[in-house]
Amino acid sequence: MNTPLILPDVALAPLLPIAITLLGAIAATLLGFFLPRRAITLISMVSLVLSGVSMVTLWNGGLTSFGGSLQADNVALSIGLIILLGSLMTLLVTYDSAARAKLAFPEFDAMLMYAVTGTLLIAFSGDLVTMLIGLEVMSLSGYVIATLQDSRRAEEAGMKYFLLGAVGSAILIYGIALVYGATGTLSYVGIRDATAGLQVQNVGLLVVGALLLLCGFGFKVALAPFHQWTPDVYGGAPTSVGLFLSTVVKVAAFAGMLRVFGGAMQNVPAWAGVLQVLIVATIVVGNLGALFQTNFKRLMAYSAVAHTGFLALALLGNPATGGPALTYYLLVYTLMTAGTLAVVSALQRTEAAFTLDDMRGLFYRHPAYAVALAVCLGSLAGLPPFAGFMGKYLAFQAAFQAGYVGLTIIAAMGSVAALIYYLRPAMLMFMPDRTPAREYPGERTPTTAAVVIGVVGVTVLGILPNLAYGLVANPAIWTVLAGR
Amino acid sequence: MESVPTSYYIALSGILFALGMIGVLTRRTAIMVFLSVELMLNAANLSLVAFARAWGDLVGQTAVFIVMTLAAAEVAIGLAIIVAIFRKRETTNVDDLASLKG
Amino acid sequence: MALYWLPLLPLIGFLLLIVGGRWFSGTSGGWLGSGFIGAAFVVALVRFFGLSDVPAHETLWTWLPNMALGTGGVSANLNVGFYLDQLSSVMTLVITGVGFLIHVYSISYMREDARFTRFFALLNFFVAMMLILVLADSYPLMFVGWEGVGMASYLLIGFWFAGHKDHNAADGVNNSNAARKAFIMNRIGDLGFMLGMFLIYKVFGTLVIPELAGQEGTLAVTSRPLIELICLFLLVGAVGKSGQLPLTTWLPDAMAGPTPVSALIHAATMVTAGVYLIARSNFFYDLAPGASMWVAWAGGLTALYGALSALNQTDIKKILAYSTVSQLGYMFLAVGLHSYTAAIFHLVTHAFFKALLFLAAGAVIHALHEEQDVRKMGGLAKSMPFTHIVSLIGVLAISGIPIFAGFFSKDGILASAFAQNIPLYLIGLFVAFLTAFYMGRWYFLVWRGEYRGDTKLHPHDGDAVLSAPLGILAALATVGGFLNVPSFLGGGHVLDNFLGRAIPVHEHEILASTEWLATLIAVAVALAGLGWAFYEHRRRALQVGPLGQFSFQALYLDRLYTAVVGNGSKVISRGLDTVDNGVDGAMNGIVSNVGAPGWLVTIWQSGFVRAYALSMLLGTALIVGYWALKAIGGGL
Amino acid sequence: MITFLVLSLLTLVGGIITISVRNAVHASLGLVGTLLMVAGLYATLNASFLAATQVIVYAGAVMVLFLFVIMLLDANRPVEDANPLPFIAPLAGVGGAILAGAFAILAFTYKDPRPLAESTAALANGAPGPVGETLLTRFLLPFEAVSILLLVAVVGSVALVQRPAVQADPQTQPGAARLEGEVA
Repeated sequence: MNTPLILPDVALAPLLPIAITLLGAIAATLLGFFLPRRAITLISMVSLVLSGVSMVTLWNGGLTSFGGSLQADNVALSIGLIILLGSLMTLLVTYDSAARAKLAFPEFDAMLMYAVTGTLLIAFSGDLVTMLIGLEVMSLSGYVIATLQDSRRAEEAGMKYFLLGAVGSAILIYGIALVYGATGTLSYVGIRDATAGLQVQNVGLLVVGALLLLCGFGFKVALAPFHQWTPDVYGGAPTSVGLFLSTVVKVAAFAGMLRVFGGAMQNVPAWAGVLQVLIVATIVVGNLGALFQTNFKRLMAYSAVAHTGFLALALLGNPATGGPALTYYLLVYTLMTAGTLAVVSALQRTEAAFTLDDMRGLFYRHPAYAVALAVCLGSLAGLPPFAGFMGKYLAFQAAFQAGYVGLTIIAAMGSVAALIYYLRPAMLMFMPDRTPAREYPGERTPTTAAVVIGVVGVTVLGILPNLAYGLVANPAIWTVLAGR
Repeated sequence: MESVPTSYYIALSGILFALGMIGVLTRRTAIMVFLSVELMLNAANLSLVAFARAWGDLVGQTAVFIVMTLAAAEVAIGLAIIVAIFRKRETTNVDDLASLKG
Repeated sequence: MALYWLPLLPLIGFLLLIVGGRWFSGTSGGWLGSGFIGAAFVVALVRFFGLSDVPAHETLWTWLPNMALGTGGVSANLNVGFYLDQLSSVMTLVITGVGFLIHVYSISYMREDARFTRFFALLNFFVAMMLILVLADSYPLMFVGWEGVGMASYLLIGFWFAGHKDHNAADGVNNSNAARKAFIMNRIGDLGFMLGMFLIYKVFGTLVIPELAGQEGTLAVTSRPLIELICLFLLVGAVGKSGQLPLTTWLPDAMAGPTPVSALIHAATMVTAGVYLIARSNFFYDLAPGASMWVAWAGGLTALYGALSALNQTDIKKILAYSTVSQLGYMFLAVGLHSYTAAIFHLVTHAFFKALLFLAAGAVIHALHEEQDVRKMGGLAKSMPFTHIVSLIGVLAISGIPIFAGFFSKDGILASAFAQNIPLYLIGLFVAFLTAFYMGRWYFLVWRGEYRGDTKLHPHDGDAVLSAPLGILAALATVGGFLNVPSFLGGGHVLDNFLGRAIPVHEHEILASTEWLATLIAVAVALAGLGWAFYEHRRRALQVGPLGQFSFQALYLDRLYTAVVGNGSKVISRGLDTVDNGVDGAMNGIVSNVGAPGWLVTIWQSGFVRAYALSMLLGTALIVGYWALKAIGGGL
Repeated sequence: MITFLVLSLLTLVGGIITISVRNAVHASLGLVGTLLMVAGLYATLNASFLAATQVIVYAGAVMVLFLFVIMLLDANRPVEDANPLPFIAPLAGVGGAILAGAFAILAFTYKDPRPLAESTAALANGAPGPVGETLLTRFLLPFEAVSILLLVAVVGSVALVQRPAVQADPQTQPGAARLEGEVA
């Protein structure tokens, strides 16, 4: 019994991006006792930037560590950078809006940073257990930040999020258990190798495991019928939290789906067919729900649901085309959603936020914000030349090329219907209105910075998509989704 | 001692999982909903252990440790949320939380 | 001058006017906007005269990833690039030229409007997008322009969304409804365009038009059904944009916009984009006889539909709108029969005379203080002599009376139909007859007879800014036909030969005597139509035209859509209606609108967390249960 | 086999008690029973260390926490208000039955990948030593990452229960932080 313990290859370099954000989170936790909140936010931003720098240095390194549990390949790095961008925009927004949202204490920043750590762990994961832990770190922090505001709305939102999230996690874990039973391994590579041939022994179990994983992930990314928490949580939680949940958390959950379904389970039958059904339901429900919203935050929540459908479309494609399409779309989605919600956060007086009526004549009161919002909405609606068009185009094309013609047509029709509810607020803003300004009047420069990032990003990436897409377009990146 | 086939354990865990699910839907206080979730998690653990025996591989058992820790963390956060809400509303009835809708 | 100046100049104008709207007082914004278009016209002229047999192809920057063919057939990145050959050159001239005239006209026409500068910003935006559309070297870039003009059209149709000076609020709602209808019908077409693009890329691996055209080898061996399918998808796109059957109903409604908009977008340029798309894709359509037949028949039937609907309209612009539908049908008929040059020729002359007619109608509407009902006009020839003369020229041109532009272009289309497809020829001939009649009716009701309207008004010709464009367009509508005089009339097919360097010209072997006969028949038919109108005018029976209600309701097509499409989705349309109203402030109406499927979503979203859990768990149970059933059945 | 049957029967009974008994304390005691029986099942599956952990950590610590909160919030009173969602119970029954049936069917399609006797031997009875070794080799990263999770749980629950005071920012307007719909 005295054989020495043979530790796996522990390399710290690929761990660095996660470690830096974790350090930032711990710093926020501890320094919170001594420093004012804004200083903590600044420290968090710095650690995000440092983490981003470390990711850039790892680019094309293809490092792995911990026996393949951790993969710092280009997929992880590109999605990690998107996550950092979304988090940075969130922090910029909270920098000045947190006080108004009654969230101005260091614990909020700390939880946010923990959540970022969890999301990165998902993106970098090389096996199901690591992914699961990342997902839980992200979800638990998410439950906390959704509830943290001292208001009935936020508490209701947090409670719903937590209860449903716990059920979603349980489904996911059960799926992991079944997949383990069918393949005898938990690492992506092992699962892929075990399912590569035709001689898988317990196909039924494998398929159901995959489907349960799909349901669990479906909850995290808000695919119908697992989407119902989204409007309540995004709408009930403070706007900056809604921003974080609808961008960073969704990106991370998609990263997990990409790893699991695009990489490990690429050859498993049936999940693609089910995902197809879920996508149709999601697009229909998201768009129909958004049509009837008068509260802008809820409208954005339904819009996020609809976009989940479009995003998931890219998952159906062959990873060589679907992967880059998904990554590009996630980046664009993050920029435009964060930009839109940053405008809301800058202008709202209360967290119950903005009704569409409040937007009437916005152009005459805040021309710059109105134009920025119009750009973001146009991009969300998929109008060229903004990047949202390109993202949808690439996703549709990936699905079309993989042979999902009918689905692509339905999705394209959904995007047509979506125009109605995106253009409605956009039009309202430019209508003359003589009522006095009722937007928040105070200082909000950092939030404006986030808006600028979103608008500039959406415009530049729409005209020059290769700035981002060119980095990930190489198909070789996407053949090693599961590792090796 | 003759060994019980893995199938039996899986079937048991499946039924336990379904029971948990029913509990989530029919229990009306947040704590009880959450207890039902614990039932579901235990079902998953049970099947993991059963599969670990089937493969003769300790990975399954070790994963159960992780899941247990995870469940414990979830309990801590979940109960904190429940307590926080109770302080303001004096109720843990989940049906009372229905002001956000539509 | 680099090609990018063409769209860039109007785009700069748009940005200046939209951002700095407050700096431009009076009509200065209008002059500025017109100046940018004029400059673009100069660029177009310079490039026109600089054209050689080798098309100009200028790439700007890398755009879409992996969507073009590089060397050796590997996929390369698609560039943003502009492509100028004879076809696009003619289009740029029409767009900037006619666009410039209409801009100038609008300076006078829109002078009273509170949002004068905004109007010119949007017009400039439209021209920029239209130029991108025709200059694009690839389908995706063309699609960008395609969407852009749709957007501009949407904004301009609904320009008076909130009620115009002497319009009431209900008109504002109608205007926004018309705008939305146009946009949504266009988007249905866009769907076809997108699917066409996907399919092209899937089959050929590139979306660059010159590269596709150059792939004769690949094109020839590609299976016919695929090419037919591509062509049909593109046809859906073209049909939506050009208001052809069955997506035609938005175009007449689009007349809710200001008259210059109708002239520029819904007569001269944007609606012809579908014709342009098919002409541009001639290398596909030449290989797809089936799809081409569809195009031709869609065109022929639309021509007939438009003409029949125009017979009994009472709105001065609606008559012209249905006439536009009908004339676009002619162009589709021609491109469907592979007579691309004839179609483009008609496109050009139609741009001249239809813009002229719309602008003249605008002058009348202006003079009569927003009166649009032809039954309340009449006898205006005396009080508005100049406008009367140019209108007469327009009517003669569209009716196909010799020496005027429409005669030559319509004759070309009829000749190619005669050579290839007799039923379509007969339809075309009949439509020519109807055209002459309804335009005659329009003319007599507005200009001749007794004035029947409000006697307190004293209509008179517009000022010089309003009249100058009319005069220029009238001159063009008169002599424009000589661009392309057919050989049997001693002409040299100038335009055909010019365009022939870019797009194929399919010669038809018709005896000169036969051609003479066909021409004479066409002229006779046109004269008969005008004569019939004159006869009815003398009988004072014109106010209610033939076919009565059937024609007035546009063959009940709108009703049919409401009934057929609507019955299935009445709820949806009711929902959309409510949303429409929402734009105009009736947000609360939504709350009362229970029953639409969108409300099912909101009812489903009951707020109870256990209900949400129920959907999750039932979803899971259904998915898992289904697969368990399959497992029992041995399906796995 | 008999051990299994008895244990599984008791497990299910405990589960049913958990989801059906009106009194919350009784229900959680039902869950404790289930957890103990599951621990027994672990033991029959050669997972001795796990069985012990289940008893100590899960049935012990976690459930005590639950009971404590139930007592604290006085949550063992049954809910008396009218059920606003009467349709849920039957639907839940249907869904649960489908799921249970599906899993049961699938379970009996399971074919062991290797002979049970052989694989049982490879488990080394799930003793602490081998389990710990797995944890520190193949599960090193998850093992480390779980610490983040626990940290989140600690910080998060403290922050939730003891809501930190909102720090005033220099620019914040006094009235602006008021939230709509707030009852003091």
